[in-house]
Amino acid sequence: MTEVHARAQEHTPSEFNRMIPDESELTAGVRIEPGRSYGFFTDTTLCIGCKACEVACKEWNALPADDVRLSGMSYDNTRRLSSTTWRHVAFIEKEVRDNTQQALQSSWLMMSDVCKHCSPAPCLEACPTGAIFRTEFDTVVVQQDICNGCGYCVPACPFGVVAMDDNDGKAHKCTLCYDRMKGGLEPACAKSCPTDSIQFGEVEALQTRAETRVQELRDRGVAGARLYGTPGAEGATGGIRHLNASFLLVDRPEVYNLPAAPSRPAERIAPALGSGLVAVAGLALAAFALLGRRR
Amino acid sequence: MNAVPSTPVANPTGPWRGETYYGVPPVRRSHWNWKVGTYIGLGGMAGAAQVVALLARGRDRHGALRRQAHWLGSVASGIGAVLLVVDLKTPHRFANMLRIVRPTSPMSLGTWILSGFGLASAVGTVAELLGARRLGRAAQVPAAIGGAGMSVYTAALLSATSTPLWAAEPRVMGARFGSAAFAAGAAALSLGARRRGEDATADRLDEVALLAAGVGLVASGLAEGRAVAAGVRRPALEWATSLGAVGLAEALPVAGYAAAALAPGARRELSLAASLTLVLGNIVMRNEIVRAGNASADRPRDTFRLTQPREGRRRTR
Amino acid sequence: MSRPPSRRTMRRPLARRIDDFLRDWSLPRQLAGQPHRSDAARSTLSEGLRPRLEQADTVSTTICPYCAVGCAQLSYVKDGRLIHIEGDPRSPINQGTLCPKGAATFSLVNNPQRLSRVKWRAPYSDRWEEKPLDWAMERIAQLVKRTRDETFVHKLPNGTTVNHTMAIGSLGGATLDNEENYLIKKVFSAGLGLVWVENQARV
Amino acid sequence: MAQWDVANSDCIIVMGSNMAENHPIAFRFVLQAKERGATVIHVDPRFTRTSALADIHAPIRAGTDIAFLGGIIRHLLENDLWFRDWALAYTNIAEIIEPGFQDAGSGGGKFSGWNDEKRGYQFDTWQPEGMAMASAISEHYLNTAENFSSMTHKLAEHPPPEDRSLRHPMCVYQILKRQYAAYTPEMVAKTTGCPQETFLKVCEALARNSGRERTGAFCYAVGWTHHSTGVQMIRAAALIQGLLGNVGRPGGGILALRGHTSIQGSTDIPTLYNLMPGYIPHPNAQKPETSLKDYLEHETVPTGWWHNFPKYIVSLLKAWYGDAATGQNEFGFQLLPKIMGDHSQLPMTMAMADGTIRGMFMLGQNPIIGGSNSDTVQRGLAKLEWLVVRDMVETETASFWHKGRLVERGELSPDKVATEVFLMPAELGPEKEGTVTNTHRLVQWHDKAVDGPGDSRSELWFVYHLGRRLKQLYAGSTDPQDAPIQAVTLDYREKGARREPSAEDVLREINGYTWPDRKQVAAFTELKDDGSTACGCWLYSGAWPKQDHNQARSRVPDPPQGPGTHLGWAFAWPANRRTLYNRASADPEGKPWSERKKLVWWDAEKKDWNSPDALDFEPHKPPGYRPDWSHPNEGMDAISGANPFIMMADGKAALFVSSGLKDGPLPTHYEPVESPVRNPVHPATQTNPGAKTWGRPDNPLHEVGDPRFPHVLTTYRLTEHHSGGIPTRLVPHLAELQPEGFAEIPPELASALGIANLDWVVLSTARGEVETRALVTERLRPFEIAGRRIHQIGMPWHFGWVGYATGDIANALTAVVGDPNTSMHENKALTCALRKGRIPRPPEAAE
Repeated sequence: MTEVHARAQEHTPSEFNRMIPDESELTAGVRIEPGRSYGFFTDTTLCIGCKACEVACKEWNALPADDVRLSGMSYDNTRRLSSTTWRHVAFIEKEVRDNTQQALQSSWLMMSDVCKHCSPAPCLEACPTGAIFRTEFDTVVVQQDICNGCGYCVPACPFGVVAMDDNDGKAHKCTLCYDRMKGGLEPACAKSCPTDSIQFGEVEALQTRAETRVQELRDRGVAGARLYGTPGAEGATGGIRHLNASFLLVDRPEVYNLPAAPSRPAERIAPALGSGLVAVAGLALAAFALLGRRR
Repeated sequence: MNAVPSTPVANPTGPWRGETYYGVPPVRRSHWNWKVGTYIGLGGMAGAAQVVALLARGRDRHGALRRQAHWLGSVASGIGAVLLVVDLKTPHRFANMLRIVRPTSPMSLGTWILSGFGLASAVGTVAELLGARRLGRAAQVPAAIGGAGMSVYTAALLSATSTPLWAAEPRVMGARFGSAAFAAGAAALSLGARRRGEDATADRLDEVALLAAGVGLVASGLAEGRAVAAGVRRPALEWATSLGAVGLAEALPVAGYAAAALAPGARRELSLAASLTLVLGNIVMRNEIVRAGNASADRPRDTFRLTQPREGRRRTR
Repeated sequence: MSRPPSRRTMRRPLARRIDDFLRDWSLPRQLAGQPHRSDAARSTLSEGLRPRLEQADTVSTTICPYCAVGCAQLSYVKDGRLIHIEGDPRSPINQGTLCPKGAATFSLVNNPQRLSRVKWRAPYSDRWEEKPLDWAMERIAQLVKRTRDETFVHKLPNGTTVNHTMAIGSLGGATLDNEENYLIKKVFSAGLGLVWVENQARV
Repeated sequence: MAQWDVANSDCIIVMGSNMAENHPIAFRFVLQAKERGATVIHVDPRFTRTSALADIHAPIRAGTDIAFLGGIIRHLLENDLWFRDWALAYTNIAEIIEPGFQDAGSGGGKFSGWNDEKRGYQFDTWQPEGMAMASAISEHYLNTAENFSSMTHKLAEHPPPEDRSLRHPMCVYQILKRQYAAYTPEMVAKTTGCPQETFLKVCEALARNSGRERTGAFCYAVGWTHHSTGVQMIRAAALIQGLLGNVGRPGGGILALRGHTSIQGSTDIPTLYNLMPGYIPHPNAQKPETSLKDYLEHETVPTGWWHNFPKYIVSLLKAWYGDAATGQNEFGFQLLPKIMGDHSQLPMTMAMADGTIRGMFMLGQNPIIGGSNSDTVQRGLAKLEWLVVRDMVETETASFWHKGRLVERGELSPDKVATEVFLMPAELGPEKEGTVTNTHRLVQWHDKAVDGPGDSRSELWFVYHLGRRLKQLYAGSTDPQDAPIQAVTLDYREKGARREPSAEDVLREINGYTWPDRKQVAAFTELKDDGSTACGCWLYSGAWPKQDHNQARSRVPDPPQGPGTHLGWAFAWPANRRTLYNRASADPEGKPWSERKKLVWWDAEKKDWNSPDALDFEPHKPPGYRPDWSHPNEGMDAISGANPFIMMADGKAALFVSSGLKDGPLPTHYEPVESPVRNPVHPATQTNPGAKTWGRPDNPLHEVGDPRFPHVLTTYRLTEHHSGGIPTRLVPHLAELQPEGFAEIPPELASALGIANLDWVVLSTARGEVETRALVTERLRPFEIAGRRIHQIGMPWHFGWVGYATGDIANALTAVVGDPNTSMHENKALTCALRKGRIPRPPEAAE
């Protein structure tokens, strides 16, 4: 949102007695309604690496600080997403070329990484207890009253997002602020992002906005501009139709620690079971031949 | 992480040339350890034992094999279930495993298979104890069906993840787990038969075990080879442990059975040794597969090699 | 979503646990045709989930205490306790956004490390002692008066009226409100004659 | 200019600031401008996240900003790229200066009028020919000829002489060409280390985006003010914007990005030694101002808005002393304390170290971290008799006696420190109500959400109740020296059990009201000089215009369709004007220079000015009004309808500043006090002649090119931490983002010294040594200056020993060195040494 929303005129006193209803309309221009699919589009060319998203997420979800140690990885002391870190800003320093760089994020790339809320979601498909489920907003949430810490979602995730917390024995990841969305509030990170690099909205609208934005950037000479996670782009491969949290990158996905062509693990069930049963059946036939006769 | 490799400059539009994000793994390893590895080994063996026992019904007039298979099924399921519950990070919610049937989750399917197999074996065991022969024989069919499931679902369990080593070749993984379980099942029954002096049956079981272990050996070789082709690069030490485990679980027993067949004099001792090696080796190999898989998840380049766009390399559909 | 519950071994009675299990059991819902990915899997916690801001009884507009950009914030209070601070979507400066420091204002204000008692250290002592607020105010007033009386210069030797004391100084504060700075200059300078009155404007 | 107005700029030069990292929300508007096609330029010694988002990054050696800006001025003049119509009409470019004037270029680096033993300039040769130009907050009386003030009265008789053809050798235009002749692109490259083609690209981008149809903006912060030539750096940008007509117009101007939430407020209503509220000069014992009459005589500028000065000082005295301020006792003028000279924080550090100061209040400030020469600050604190620290935790400043560098080194220990220390809990923003003034003069009220924990109280409570107790202690005194404390008024209502004084009453007093019936005045135009009005700060008049209307608490933003000046959102001083000098957005006839950059225009039928912004001009004064110079004209009568700069004595923007600045009428490049190289532009004058350097044993300075300290050191802030660090190092979610102190070291220097990423290193200067971790990065690159390869090292200065994120104190390296006009320190450019390893701990301390 670049200018103040018209509905701001309905709340002009300095102090009032309850939160602004459907505040997401003021902060993201989107009214949140169950039954529609919502997600993020992160335009890394607008990211200034300020980590407001990391802090806003931890403040809203009361996540503990962890690993207070200098990493030496440029300004990224957070290192990666974890059970207590659901937003992570990556910093990549490339050699500083001549003094006039290509516009937009040259020589120092920044990107706010988050759970991709994939469609379909490998973690959800792996979860044996139904703790991970698809919400009425088409987001993917780990229900803390069901999860028994089996940990199968952790190796299943193609992006290494969901993680087990050893303190409380459950899996945790970004919930796209499931509780906030129920109250008509924009997710905390997207609302806090100063430059609207993290944009919240309906997935289709975000995808069209992403397509126009990447084209506009290429016309302006940002050669490396590419989408990640929108239908047909890198990241939406191998059975994963699209990522509800998609990205616009200006370099190869691996530089941001993202796999170029991830695949949906559930597609490997049939081949494994199939060939396994064939092997067992074959051996069974042989065994029957050997064991069937009396002496 | 002191001397952190600085990210080599990537050409935005060019192919991937080994860039990583300061060496941070892009996927996460599972927390599984010996508990899950042992469960897979035991479950596969017990499952296959029920199948073999059913196949051997013709010669199993007194039902000794049947009783042994039922006992194996019940004990293995019991121990397996305990191992899995203890492995949970929130064990007191173990019952939630039976909260839902999720067709896309091998673990969900596996839980129901384990329950069914365990139940059938338990009914069989009780029937045997009470002498209800007809019930014991009837229980063998569901137990065998469950057993087949037990011996292969764990292949899907590992394949349906993003861990490079496990996800490299699902079909080969399936064949490897199926044959390894079958060999272990046959070997276990052979041990029982030998102990009961039923040498003829034991010989036939040895032949089944030899065949299965042979197929398993081929499958293991194929699996390791295909994993390298897919991009999994392991340091030397890890190579040693992986091949060692395969040797113990399959190569050695194959040699043992072959020697037993060729040297009638020492047949009993060689067969017992081969079967015992196979049974224990099977569990060791499963643990090694779990460990090596977790290690591959920590190597970013393994994942990135595996996830290059299709035209970059040949992959299953 | 409240703080992830710390590990609590559930020793609730068996009946309660069975009851909970059955209430959240997905199988019957699956048999009734609900998809396993969404409706069948939804738990009671998810069903009743609401954002805590809905319980706030007063929402006041505050200004971020950190830098001079002047982002407006909404402070949510329930039963006299601060429960959350977030960006104010009405402000033409930040439109609901906040930088990392602004977004952490709640953890600044609700910081367990914050002092709540006056501490006092006697000369040459090696430790703090807790003192009542009233005692400290009286003692500071006495010290100010004594130092001022001993060092006040009414007129310079050349007769110029200067009315100041060079022996007392005050630093602060660019982080303070205009009303506070106004009183500091009024009482300390115009009242007591301090000239060493400065703040972070030059730092 | 308002921050949201930056979105209307066509070219934004961020210089002397790392805006994306230290003012992220302000940078939001830079990116909005960029998306609408603006060119964003970042000129900075380091490649930062601002540079990453900019179109052009021009790397310069720390401290050489004036060389760069001087080069731009020369480029604009040589290629005639400046906005001639605007500058001729609205600036003093055509004014003719005294023939005796000599610019620094031809004077070997010094202007005419330099007086060696006084170490200062005489301003007489800088004046317009035949008269004297008084400046607004004039400190020009300190060293000028006796008849100076009488010469200023000529301003009311006739405007300064000018030659609009710009051919006269002593007109400002010709002086500018001579002064900046040396600042060729080659000299800029030689001095700053910035490649020539990058510098020329910046010049072209700025010139191309200025003029009638397009405007450019400068954004700066302490990257400019933390220098011994800081004021002149800002002056250089003002000069450029004056030449290009980028003042008072949408998207044009200079945005100062200030550090603290109300640092602008703490200079408007100042807790500063040299100012009283509303930029009224604090009476100075060294000036001939023994009476209110003398003071008014000297300080009142004959022409321009400042002519109303007496109404503001008398109203202020009335607000301070109430009934004790009457016509008979010069409204209490004699009660005011007089300053003796420079009492800023730098000399205050020395006064503490010398034991002059016996008692100190620290009201939310942490000088051990923020003050230069931190060890000397810590020694000074140990010399105090008593110290009152009011903060949220035991800060470094409160724990100096038993923690910190000197205690670790054994130089200080509790048994050796006689200071009686009070550590009192203080309330934070959301726990008290009141106003804070943001970086573009927006006075915003904040509500009190909750009470502070336990005995936490606001500074309002503390000063009010301390003042009340002292008034009681002095109640009976008949000694005349106690008259001030007896006279000062504290009649504010008390609220609640904690007896919190009403901030609303204080703001009403600041806004001003009639006396004695206390009816709020609507604007400073209603203030009188006869004692019938009282006003705490004339600039803030209008914040509380009516009895029950607190404009600072108004929360009505403009709707999306505009106009985008948001007059309903809080109060902006003066008189809610959002863009200062917005009259300049119209040409002398009152027509907008262009439709695209329209803001203010004359409506002939209505006979009044029209604008979506509050007009910063005299209402109803037609553009055609010209003063009738057949008779003297005082105050606003002397300001024509085509003089937008109503605060200046001649109503014009000052490209050439005749008085008011101690180090020259024009910006001149001087090397920082500690520099690795000689001054390439003016070899005869190495540093700013007027720079304040306290040469003392506890404040040693490095010689030029001192081999022991070969590298350039610059200090700066991080996004996740704030200034003194306490309010962020204690917040877990911020501490984990930047958990330890570090120094950024270029790879070439690091490999030369065998330093790997994250190794421990020691930085040292003559003031002290600090140990920290190395962050090896290519974003700091070496410069080829005068044939030598100069390396730059960067170190954030927030860290200390309190909180979750700790580190050594960068300010232990810096020196007490000050800008001549503002005494601002030079922590942005000094020299230092670097070595691998750690500082050896004394044996018994290393457990």
